[in-house]
Amino acid sequence: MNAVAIRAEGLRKRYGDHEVLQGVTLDVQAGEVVGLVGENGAGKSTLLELLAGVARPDEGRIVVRGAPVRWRRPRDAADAGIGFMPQEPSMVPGITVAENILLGREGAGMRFGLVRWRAMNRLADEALREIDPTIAPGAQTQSLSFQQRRRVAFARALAAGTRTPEAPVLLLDEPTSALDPDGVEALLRGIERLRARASIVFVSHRLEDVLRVCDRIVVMADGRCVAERAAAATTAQELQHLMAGRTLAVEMAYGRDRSHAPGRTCLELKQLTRIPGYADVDLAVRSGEVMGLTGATASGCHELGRTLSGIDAPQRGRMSIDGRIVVLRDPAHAVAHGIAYVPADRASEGVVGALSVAENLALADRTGWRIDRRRERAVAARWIERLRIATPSASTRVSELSGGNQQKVALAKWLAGPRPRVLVLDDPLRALDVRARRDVVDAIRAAALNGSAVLVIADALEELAAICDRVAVMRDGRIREDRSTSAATRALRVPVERAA
Amino acid sequence: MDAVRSNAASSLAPTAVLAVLVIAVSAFAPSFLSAYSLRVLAEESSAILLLATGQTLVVILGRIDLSTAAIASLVSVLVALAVPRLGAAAVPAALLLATAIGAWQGVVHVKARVPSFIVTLAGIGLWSGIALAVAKTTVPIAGRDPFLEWLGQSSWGMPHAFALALATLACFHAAMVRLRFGRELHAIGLAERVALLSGVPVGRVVVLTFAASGLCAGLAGTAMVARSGSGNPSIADSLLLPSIAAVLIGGTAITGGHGSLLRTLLGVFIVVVLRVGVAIAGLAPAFEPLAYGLLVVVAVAATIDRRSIGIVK
Amino acid sequence: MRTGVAMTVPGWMRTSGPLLALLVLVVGFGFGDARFVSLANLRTILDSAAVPLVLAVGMTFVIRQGSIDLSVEGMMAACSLVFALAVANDRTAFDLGWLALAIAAALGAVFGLANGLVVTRLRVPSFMATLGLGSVGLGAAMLLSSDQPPLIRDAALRQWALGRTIGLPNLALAAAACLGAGLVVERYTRLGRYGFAIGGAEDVARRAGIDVDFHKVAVFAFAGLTSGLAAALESARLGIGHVEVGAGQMLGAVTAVIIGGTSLAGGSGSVLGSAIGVLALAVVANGLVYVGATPHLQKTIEGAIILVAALLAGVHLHDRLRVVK
Amino acid sequence: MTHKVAQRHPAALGLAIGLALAVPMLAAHAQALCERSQIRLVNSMRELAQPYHADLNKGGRAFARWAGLESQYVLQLNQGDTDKQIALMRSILATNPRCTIFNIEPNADVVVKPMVETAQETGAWIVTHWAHPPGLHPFEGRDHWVAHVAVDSEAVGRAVSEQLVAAIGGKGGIVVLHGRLDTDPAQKRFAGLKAVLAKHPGVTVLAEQPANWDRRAAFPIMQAWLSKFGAGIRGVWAANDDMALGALEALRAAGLAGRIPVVGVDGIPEAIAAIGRGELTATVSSDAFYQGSIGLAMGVCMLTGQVPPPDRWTKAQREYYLRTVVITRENAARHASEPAAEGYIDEWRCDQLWSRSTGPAF
Repeated sequence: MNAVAIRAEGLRKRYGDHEVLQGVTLDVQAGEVVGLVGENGAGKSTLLELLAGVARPDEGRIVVRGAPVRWRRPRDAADAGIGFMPQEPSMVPGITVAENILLGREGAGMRFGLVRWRAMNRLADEALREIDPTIAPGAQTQSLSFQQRRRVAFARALAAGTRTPEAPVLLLDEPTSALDPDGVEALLRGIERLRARASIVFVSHRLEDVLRVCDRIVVMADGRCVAERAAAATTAQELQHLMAGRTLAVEMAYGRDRSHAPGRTCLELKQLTRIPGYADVDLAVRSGEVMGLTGATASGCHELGRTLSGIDAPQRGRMSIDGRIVVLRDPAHAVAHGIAYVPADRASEGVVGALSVAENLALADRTGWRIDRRRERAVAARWIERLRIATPSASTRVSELSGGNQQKVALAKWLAGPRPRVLVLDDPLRALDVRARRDVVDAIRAAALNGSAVLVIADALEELAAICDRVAVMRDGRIREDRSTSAATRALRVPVERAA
Repeated sequence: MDAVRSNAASSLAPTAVLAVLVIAVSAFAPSFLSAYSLRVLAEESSAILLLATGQTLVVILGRIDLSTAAIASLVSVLVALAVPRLGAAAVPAALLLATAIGAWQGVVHVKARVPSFIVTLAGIGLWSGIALAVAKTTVPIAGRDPFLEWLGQSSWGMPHAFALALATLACFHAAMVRLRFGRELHAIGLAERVALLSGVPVGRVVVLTFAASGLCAGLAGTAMVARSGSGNPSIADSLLLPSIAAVLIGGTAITGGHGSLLRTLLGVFIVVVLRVGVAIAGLAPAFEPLAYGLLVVVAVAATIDRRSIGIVK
Repeated sequence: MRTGVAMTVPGWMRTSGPLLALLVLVVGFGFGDARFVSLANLRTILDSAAVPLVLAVGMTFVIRQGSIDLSVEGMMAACSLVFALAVANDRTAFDLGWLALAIAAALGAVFGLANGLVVTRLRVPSFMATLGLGSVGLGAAMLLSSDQPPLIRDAALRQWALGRTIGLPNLALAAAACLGAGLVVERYTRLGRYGFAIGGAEDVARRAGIDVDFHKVAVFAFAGLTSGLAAALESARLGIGHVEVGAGQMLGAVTAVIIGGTSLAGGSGSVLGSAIGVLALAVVANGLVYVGATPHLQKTIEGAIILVAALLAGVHLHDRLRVVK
Repeated sequence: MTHKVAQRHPAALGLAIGLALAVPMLAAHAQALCERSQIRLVNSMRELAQPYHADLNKGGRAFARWAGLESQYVLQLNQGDTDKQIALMRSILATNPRCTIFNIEPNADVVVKPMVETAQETGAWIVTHWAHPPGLHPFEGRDHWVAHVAVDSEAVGRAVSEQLVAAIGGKGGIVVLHGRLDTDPAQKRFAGLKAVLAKHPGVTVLAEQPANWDRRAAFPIMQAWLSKFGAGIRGVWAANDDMALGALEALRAAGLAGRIPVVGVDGIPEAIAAIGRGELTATVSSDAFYQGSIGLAMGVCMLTGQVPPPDRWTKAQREYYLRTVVITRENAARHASEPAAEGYIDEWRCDQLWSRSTGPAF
């Protein structure tokens, strides 16, 4: 069977004066898994949105199983058996998992506007079983972890795909970003299980994942498809080269300033405990040092991060900064103590979308009553340049920037102000392309060189290896290993994967 | 100031609506544009403008303050009662109290995590209740207070109360665009979590804002005392909805974040013209509420800044 | 916790706050005057809670989808007049009896429909849309009432409205039925479920292909229907079609809904919670009369109690990142 | 302000003084201040939904028709919005103030001072009803405040209270429904009740609650009282008819309608009907129809010079109490019918303007 499941023909899409897609043509055979890679802003997400009926193409057409189609709304695509998993979290908190999975296309789950809970849960469960049987269809969505929600989103895409007798088409936008190792594993296995029965377009920055599950890999750049390789016949290096136009291994980013010597202990945790979350955590980060913290689901490292940021109070133990014990009342109090926190969910916690870049950068600066616009502009200009933030101007709304650049703003906000004593970053490299990744890593190292104690929380050990002097691994809310990265990269891969 | 300022400055729609209204009314009643009528409008605007000024800050913050009118009434009573005893100190004292009341509501809202709607709703009961308890009924000002007398007069056809209102609005507007406070206000209204995690002392800003609202309400109450020469436990009650309407008709989003005091100024004029204009235009009084209601809807439909308000709730 | 959503509580907990508030109030007043907890008085409370409850049911859906309905009083005024003029009365020749009830409800629904259309088509925030249309309703009512409010002469209707069956006030039973309907709509209909989605994450709902505007309009219409019904019941019990039949009812309904645990931001809450909120407010009003609070301090006390009730209702929620507006 | 008028109408002043010296009042002809065609009659009140206000309007319009000025009759409704009542008055005065006469039913007594001041500065004329803030009087140099037609709310309160006391045989417990507590009538009417109770120690107040003049608010309160005091309630005192009728419906629900005496104030048709049926005991009417017209009548008489300007009137003519009538089962029938202009023509005549005065109100 190698009929074309879905085909994009010369698709063009323009937002404002920026043409995001400049005539993209792409075939996906039935039962084929196509990887779609490219830097941020290459147009991958836009392409998927057009195929999924979220947006309409300005030019070009879409052909599904031989028949040209014109989606009026996402529903149409779904009805044609095309499942879409958007990059940004897309769950409604107040309703059940089953409702989220079937939202807007309940099929047998609703008759004559009446809900049939049993049928609804059964349908949802069919999809969930493929992805994560541990999630109950009847559970309230807001009670799920971020990881679980991503899986529910995948299940939602699958549920849509399996509505028609034909083989489903699944469009997955960054499904593995921000997932912990076994989350990724589960998802990739899901894809492999579906391989025979479905056609899948798989967008990801994690080249190793792409290489693993895809049959064919298409490289996009600047709104065009620039290259195409059989997965078997290419390597991560080649793909990166094709994407960025040159080789740059992340390792280079830190190789340079490995030499410097960290100073005195700055952040120190003793027996810190918050159940549920983590227990008896002892941790010491010296100023000038970059400490990595990793672990699988429920390892508690994200919870620890949120405690450091003053969001949740610990139940036991103490935290001290530069030897002075601190008890944080709230995030503002934490900032007052010189703790800067870059959250993982940048959209709803990292940046104010409706404010300009300059305003966002000034947000964390607590010096002075007045607003000094000239100074703000200068600062903004400096950091836009230093972090290579791609923005038309300093007065552009952050919401108009790509995800990677928003992340840069969320980080620069802290670097622009007075030097934070402790810099806590939760998953700072999530869904960043190689170049953005390097810029952010540089910035983090720079902060350390500046004398900040940096704590980086991430799920992928590889990412940490790129940044950190030391890495601690958490499991079941406790610190298990704590050693220098060079050792960590070799020795820790095992425990992390055992972790779940 | 970039993003926020840019959509604050775009007050074109409200201006147009106001113009249309004025022209329409004066077409029916040419005398509507006489110096006298304009002064009447200014006088009528003073109290509403003061209430709306405080309300705007609160609404930009994403909250709402239902207690403003009640506080104004309370202040009117207190001033009337206090003038004989405290003399010139009466007004400052009352204003101080009003500010404190506003701040207190803010504290309860922040510390106890009770929605501002409820806190200030309870405020209506508390403050007008206290006003009733201390005053029983209308309290004429026994004794003289130069400030109140000044406030009741007008020079060069400009009622002093209105001048006071304008000055107040100007001050707060300056604060909104010049001080970090203003920036933080918008940030909280737009994305409270981000503001919080960026170290913005959200609690403090909220309390300050409600205090400001209380102060404005106090000024409104003072203006009303000066006008009617006596305080009354329900003197300002009828101004609550018009003042909120003014804020929203100006184009400030009830969902918070977007808006400005300049817009509110226009909103107030629109509301006032609607209030009296419909009558002046000589419409049969029985039809007034009908016309008022429809015009309000039309006005908002015309003025609302859809660019900045993504989801209409 | 990762995405910083509010600490979640099991279903039964979500109504526990309001329940706690209600209990505290009942016990408190009970100590104030033992007769307060007498069967006779509980009956009285139910009776006085009937009309607010009908309103609160509709208001819950409106607030849950993130909107608000300030037109309640205006709609009730108009519906009350139409109802009174449609049953046997001293102004017109009509004598439609029970049919008038349906007419009033229908008129309310039409009003709600108008609200919804203004919000969705003209994209006017519900706060202003309903404020304006409420005033329209009030105006219409005044015209209908002209210079003599119509007195209801339909004896059977009056008897029913003032009477009891199995010891319970008929109005309370009607309200209970309304509550039941509300629960079914909330739990078992597309309208009810999509309400959560629209209020919780409207953009997601849209992307999921839900006809958001349609459901918003439908909810406003439903709320209007409850307003019409409430107006009819209130008029039937008072025996007159009156412009001020809804005075103060809107604020009461909204307060009840919020105390009942529905967030003004939308996406949460339950009709059941609102019902508890209504009862709490009814208990306050009745209790103050019972303990004979000094008239001059009454408003103050009422305000204070509303505050306390809200405090108790929110007692189980604690998360520094939870945004309360 | 006298001198002002003097400057404008020296003749009027001279003539008026002459008259004043000769006969203090009863108008021989003073100088007309306005062309009849210029005169504008403004009736300012709350709204028309309440029968009481409706009658105010009917009376005013009936007078205007009788005086041949109906085309110059203006109705201003403020929907209970204090601020708006003032704004409406001011806004109309951009033109022809000196020939405009306002008949004001104050939304709250606080509006009186600003409205009077408006009249003073624009030269318009104003007659106020009910009550004004203490320490404010027309005759203190406020020449354009033609008159204040007060209602002696305390006497009214006493009158109904006596009816109630009599109906319950001078002993037993009663419950009290207050109006909006911050208003003068609410306070004074209750004062009247207390005065009466002082004379009848047998009667005790079981409970009192404000119901804001509103029948809807009165209903549940009455219910609560019934469940609390049961048979202990011998009578119901309400500060106005609307609340009395609300209480009556609560009684009806308990099957007690007509069995427990209820009194109210205002004399609205519905209440009078209920009195006729024996369900209400008594009410007191200040005759809205008359109140809505008398102020305009005064204005016309004065502006047309059939009566000299107010500054020539006696204090007792500037501020006096209006006669009220107690309506009980005996005379209910007589007041049941719609008031008709014919019945009032005699009292509108310029020499009869004060025919309902019961004496000075200061």
